[in-house]
Amino acid sequence: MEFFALAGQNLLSPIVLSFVLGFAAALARSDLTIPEAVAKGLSIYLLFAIGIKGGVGVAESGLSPLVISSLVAGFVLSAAFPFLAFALLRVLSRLSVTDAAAVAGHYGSISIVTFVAMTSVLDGQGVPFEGHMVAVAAVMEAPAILSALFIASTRGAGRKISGELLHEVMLNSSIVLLVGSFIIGWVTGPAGLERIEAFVVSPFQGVLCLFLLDMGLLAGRGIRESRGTLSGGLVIFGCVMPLVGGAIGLGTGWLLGLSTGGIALLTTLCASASYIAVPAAMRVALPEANPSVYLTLSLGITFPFNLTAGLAIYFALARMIGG
Amino acid sequence: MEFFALAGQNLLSPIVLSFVLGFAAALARSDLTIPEAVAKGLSIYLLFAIGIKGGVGVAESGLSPLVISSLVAGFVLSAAFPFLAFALLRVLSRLSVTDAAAVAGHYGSISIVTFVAMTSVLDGQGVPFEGHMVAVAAVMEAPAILSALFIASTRGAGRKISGELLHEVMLNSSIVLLVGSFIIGWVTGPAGLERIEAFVVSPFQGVLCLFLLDMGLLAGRGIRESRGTLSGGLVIFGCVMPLVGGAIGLGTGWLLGLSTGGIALLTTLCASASYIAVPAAMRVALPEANPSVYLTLSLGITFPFNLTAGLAIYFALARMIGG
Amino acid sequence: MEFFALAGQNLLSPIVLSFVLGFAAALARSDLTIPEAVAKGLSIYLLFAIGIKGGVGVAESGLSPLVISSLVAGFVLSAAFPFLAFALLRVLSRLSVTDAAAVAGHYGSISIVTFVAMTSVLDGQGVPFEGHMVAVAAVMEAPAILSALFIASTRGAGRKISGELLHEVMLNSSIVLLVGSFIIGWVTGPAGLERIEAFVVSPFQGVLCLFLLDMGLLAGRGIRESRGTLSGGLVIFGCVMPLVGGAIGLGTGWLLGLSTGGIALLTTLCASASYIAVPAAMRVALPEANPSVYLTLSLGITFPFNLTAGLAIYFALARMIGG
Amino acid sequence: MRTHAAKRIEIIIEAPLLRRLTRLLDEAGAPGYTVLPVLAGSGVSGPWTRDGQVSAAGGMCTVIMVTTPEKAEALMQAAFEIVEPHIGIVSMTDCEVLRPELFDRSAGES
Amino acid sequence: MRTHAAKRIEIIIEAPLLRRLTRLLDEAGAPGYTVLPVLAGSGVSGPWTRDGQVSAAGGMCTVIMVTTPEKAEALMQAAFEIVEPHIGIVSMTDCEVLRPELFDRSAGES
Amino acid sequence: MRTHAAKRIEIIIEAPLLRRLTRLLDEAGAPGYTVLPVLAGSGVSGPWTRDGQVSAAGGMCTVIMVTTPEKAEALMQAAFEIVEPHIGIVSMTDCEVLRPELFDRSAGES
Ligand SMILES: Nc1ncnc2c1ncn2[C@@H]1O[C@H](COP(=O)(O)O)[C@@H](O)[C@H]1O
Ligand SMILES: Nc1ncnc2c1ncn2[C@@H]1O[C@H](COP(=O)(O)O)[C@@H](O)[C@H]1O
Ligand SMILES: Nc1ncnc2c1ncn2[C@@H]1O[C@H](COP(=O)(O)O)[C@@H](O)[C@H]1O
Ligand code: NA
Ligand code: NA
Ligand code: NA
Repeated sequence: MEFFALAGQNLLSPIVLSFVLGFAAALARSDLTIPEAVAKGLSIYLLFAIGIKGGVGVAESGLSPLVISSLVAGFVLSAAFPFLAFALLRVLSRLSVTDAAAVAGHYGSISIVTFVAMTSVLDGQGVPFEGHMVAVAAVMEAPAILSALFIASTRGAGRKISGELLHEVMLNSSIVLLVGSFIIGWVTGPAGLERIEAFVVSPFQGVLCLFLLDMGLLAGRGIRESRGTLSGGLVIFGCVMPLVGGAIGLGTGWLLGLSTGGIALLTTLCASASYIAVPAAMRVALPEANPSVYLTLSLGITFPFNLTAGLAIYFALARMIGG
Repeated sequence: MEFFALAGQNLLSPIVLSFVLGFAAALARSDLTIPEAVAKGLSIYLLFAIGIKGGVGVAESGLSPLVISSLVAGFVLSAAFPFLAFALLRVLSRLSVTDAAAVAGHYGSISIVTFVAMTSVLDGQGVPFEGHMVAVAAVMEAPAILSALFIASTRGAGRKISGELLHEVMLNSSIVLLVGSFIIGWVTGPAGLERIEAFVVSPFQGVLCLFLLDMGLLAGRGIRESRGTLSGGLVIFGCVMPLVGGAIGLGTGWLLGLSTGGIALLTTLCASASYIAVPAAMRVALPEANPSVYLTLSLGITFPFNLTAGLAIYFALARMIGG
Repeated sequence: MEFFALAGQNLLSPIVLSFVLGFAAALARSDLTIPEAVAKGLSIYLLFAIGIKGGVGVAESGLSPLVISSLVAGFVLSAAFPFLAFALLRVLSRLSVTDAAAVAGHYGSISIVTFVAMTSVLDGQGVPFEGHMVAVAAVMEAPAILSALFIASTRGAGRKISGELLHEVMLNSSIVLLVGSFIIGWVTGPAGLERIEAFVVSPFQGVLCLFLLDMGLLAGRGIRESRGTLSGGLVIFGCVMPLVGGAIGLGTGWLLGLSTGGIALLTTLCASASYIAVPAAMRVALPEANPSVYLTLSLGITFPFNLTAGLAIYFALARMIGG
Repeated sequence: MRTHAAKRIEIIIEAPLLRRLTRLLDEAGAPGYTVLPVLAGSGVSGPWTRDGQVSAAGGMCTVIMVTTPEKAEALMQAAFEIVEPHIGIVSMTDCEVLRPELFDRSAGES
Repeated sequence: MRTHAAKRIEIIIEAPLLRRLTRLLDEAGAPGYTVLPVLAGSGVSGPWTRDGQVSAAGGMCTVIMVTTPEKAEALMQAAFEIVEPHIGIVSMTDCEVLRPELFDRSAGES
Repeated sequence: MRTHAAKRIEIIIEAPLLRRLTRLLDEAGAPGYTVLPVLAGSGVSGPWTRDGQVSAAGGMCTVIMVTTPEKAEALMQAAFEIVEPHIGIVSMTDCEVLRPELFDRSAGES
């Protein structure tokens, strides 16, 4: 009962509706677009703001062993998921090894905007969460990429992982911005936040709406242009993998002893798939893999699934399990 | 008396002064410019915010027959004005049929930023207005284009209206964004607005200032570069047509039974001329028409006229007639 | 004692830390970048907001002889500093006449973001300052350029100063925007500010953080790419010249009878070096000068020096002398 | 390294017409094309710049297409059809390419 | 479809000099030109990129001009005058165009 | 005004590979190059556009390099190495330049 109320409430939030607007506009072939520079600007804002808030959270609550264990767990999950996703893909689809490895890498890594959308659900419900989950998000970005390349190389695909690639992957802009602003928030604490609150906190939800409008446009365009790229099996994968990953995240969060909010966030991270950092890395390291497959799957199937249905499910489960 | 106080107050508002600054900077050949992506971002913000606020307004006041009658009236006015404007142009200028038809299309359609500037005047005066006027604005964007093409084609100019063009015109980005965010506002209502108020409401006036700075730069550049494009008759048209259109809008608003604020907004819509959607459509559908004529007239003459003098006139008249 | 507390506090402010984040990211070769259009948008926002606030300050306090004397002093200092800087450069470095003249022009002019950072320190300490200091900043932008070209031409370098160049220099975008928004603020006064406060005041500190992140990226990139461009002598110049200029500004501010905040700001203006307007002018007027020298020195050495150490020093001195 | 003769076609066209042009190029069997943004320009209709523009009306874009000499004619024809009533510049240059097979196919594998 | 021989001139120039260049080109009878934005580059003076830049100083732009063979010489000369003391690359390519009449006029109908 | 024969190489390449390409060009003795942004495109892998994109993955960029005929071969080779396993278009055109000495040097004065 309550679950459906929550799901409905989420579906009718400005955030989800903005996504739907973008999605519909793209499907209808409207010429509505957000300029690339503006989209990047919005994304930088969101990463910066969420990083600061996370860091301030840690400054307030202090460091605890939970921080370390969460980071380690995030790292391990991100590194392990691609193997699971790869196995699932071999069952559900006829993708080549290279394509499957590339897709698997996306699902091990995370989508920060899905994470941010969950923080927005939590804020809306008045459920607090651990600030250090932002750092966990950052830690989960990269390991999956290496696992994916490992999978490909053990099967004769892909090039060897150069130092240059490692460097690019580990210092990619989202990681640097998230970790950097997290540290800034941590160092400056609530006093620092107070001075920039009117920028990083108050308008956050609204900026997120515009960003989700853009995401909707991208997702809709992806779906529209790739008719035929995705088999039924892949579409199923795009909805099942988040649930599987989410379930594992849920269990891990509970084992770690995270709060309800923290469990919901870890579940979301595990359920989400990258569409920024990992595709760029795959273009470089697995050029034979077909970008339409992994981009359409991550952005056109999994992201909308998580946003419209997943968030409510993960939150409801986290509340059940987390008390 | 009171009118002059109001007009002076409007002239010295940050909004109008920002426009004047841009205008002066362009005339003085300063290298001040707003990057294209930023200008588009500001415009997306304004459309999104005004749409949301309009929708929330309707959510609060409920649907009434007035909504339907206003939408119908807007549609009819937008479709009818080009014929009037064309006739006026034939009298006042020596434009070719094609050029006159293209210009006429601009004056049937609307300028959303002029509309927004009027909402800002109304807010400043504490005068409420019907939220659905935003939907009326959206409805008035496109019909004029079709009328203009009809005028051109009955006189042997222009190509026939393809389905592709119709699609482009009806789903152009401003219409989609206005209508979409209007629906979002309507669905989420005041509760939804509350969460994004710090983004869509509080900074609105300030963002409008920057956008008007940009409009001033464009208008000033247009005037500077088109010496000789506009005859005296055209300049007169650019100031008279808003007054004629505005008068018709005023009467219609009164007949419809709109509030004072609503009348002022309908008057403004009728008085304003498009400079975004219509020019793009004319480039495609009436390539023989001279863009400098319609762009300079709409952006360089009518927009500044409305902003500096028109708004005060329309508001004063609306208050007289509307009670 | 108190000085070190202040210096530490400044170093650990979100603003300085954002700069450090950008600097570190660039040195570590992360791919983090702010799009050009966004950087320009942020810069336009900062200039507009600081201009408005300055103008409102003057509207509140009224015009006084101090305004005139400050403007004159700013003009004279900006015109005089290049001679001082040139002499110092001839002692400390082996730069060619042209290079030295170009660098000298940068140090006579000002860095508006350093100025803004100082206003942020003052706000943080609750120290008021004269609104007209914004106008002084605008006045100090251009004269140094002419002095630098004069120095070069008296020594056989550089082309003659064309009317076109003069026009470009005096109506460059920062000057126009600063002066224009200053006038807007002055005309509209506190009542005008109230309507746009949520845009120009509240988020200001946060926007400044993002802009400083960008500055850090640029500074770090400059340092990374110009290994070997800067001799030890030049690096010393980049730290000593601000102190010399600052000392002169400090004395002048005291002689003028500025408040503590005003003295701190004049000191900062004198200590800072241009990296926007002057480099562009030098590219045109002194093409033989090496851009890496003046850009790296101003952006990579002096700006970080002022931000991390200078601001605290200048403020402490201003408080000592200003009471 | 062996190179092969090919043609580079460059079309400067009004931004609002881009979709129509690329559709026609696709239909005429274009192997692919790349669209570059344009910042400013000048011609008989006077100077213009994208700075601060919101409307697509005031701007051009540039389409670059590398193709085989055989296909070039048909593609020039297609470009001409769109550009003709409008302003726009079409030019073709001889060039050399490394992998001619890339240009010997229709877009979309059709 | 008959094509006509023409010249394509491409000038890569420092952004702060653009206005001066286009003025000179106009004076030299350029039929029109198109300015493309530039993202990054490298040369003897080292690498640069526009990312995050506010100042026009750190950047180039590209001017493309299609013209008749007769006019090309004068336009190259004009470009050279501006570019000479500065950094900047001027290159000219043979090309074919469809409507030669477009290039056989001065800008601004002067 | 005397002009000199040169080559203009144009490489359309995936944005995430740009750094690798320019490094290789530098190593192969490129005298310099200029990177232009790309807005959109289409090819066998379908259409794409930069609009609204945050990731570098969905986009290309264009590298322009003017060089001496002697160096052109080595630079084409270098470009080929990077582009080969990826999508990307390399084309070379004859052109004329004014100051040949500009192209007869390695970047970075090395
Ligand atoms: N000869 C030319 N070379 C390059 N671009 C041109 C040329 N002529 C026109 N253009 C471009 O096409 C646009 C429209 O040209 P026009 O119709 O002559 O005003 C100009 O603003 C330029 O961007
Ligand atoms: N050979 C070249 N080909 C293309 N662009 C070049 C070339 N040389 C220089 N450039 C461009 O011109 C700028 C300045 O060149 P330089 O003066 O050699 O540093 C470079 O950053 C490039 O953008
Ligand atoms: N023949 C071509 N001419 C110009 N650009 C091309 C061509 N073929 C491909 N491209 C560009 O390279 C990208 C990838 O091409 P493809 O691998 O064929 O999908 C396209 O999206 C275009 O931007
Ligand atoms: Na995941
Ligand atoms: Na109208
Ligand atoms: Na200074």
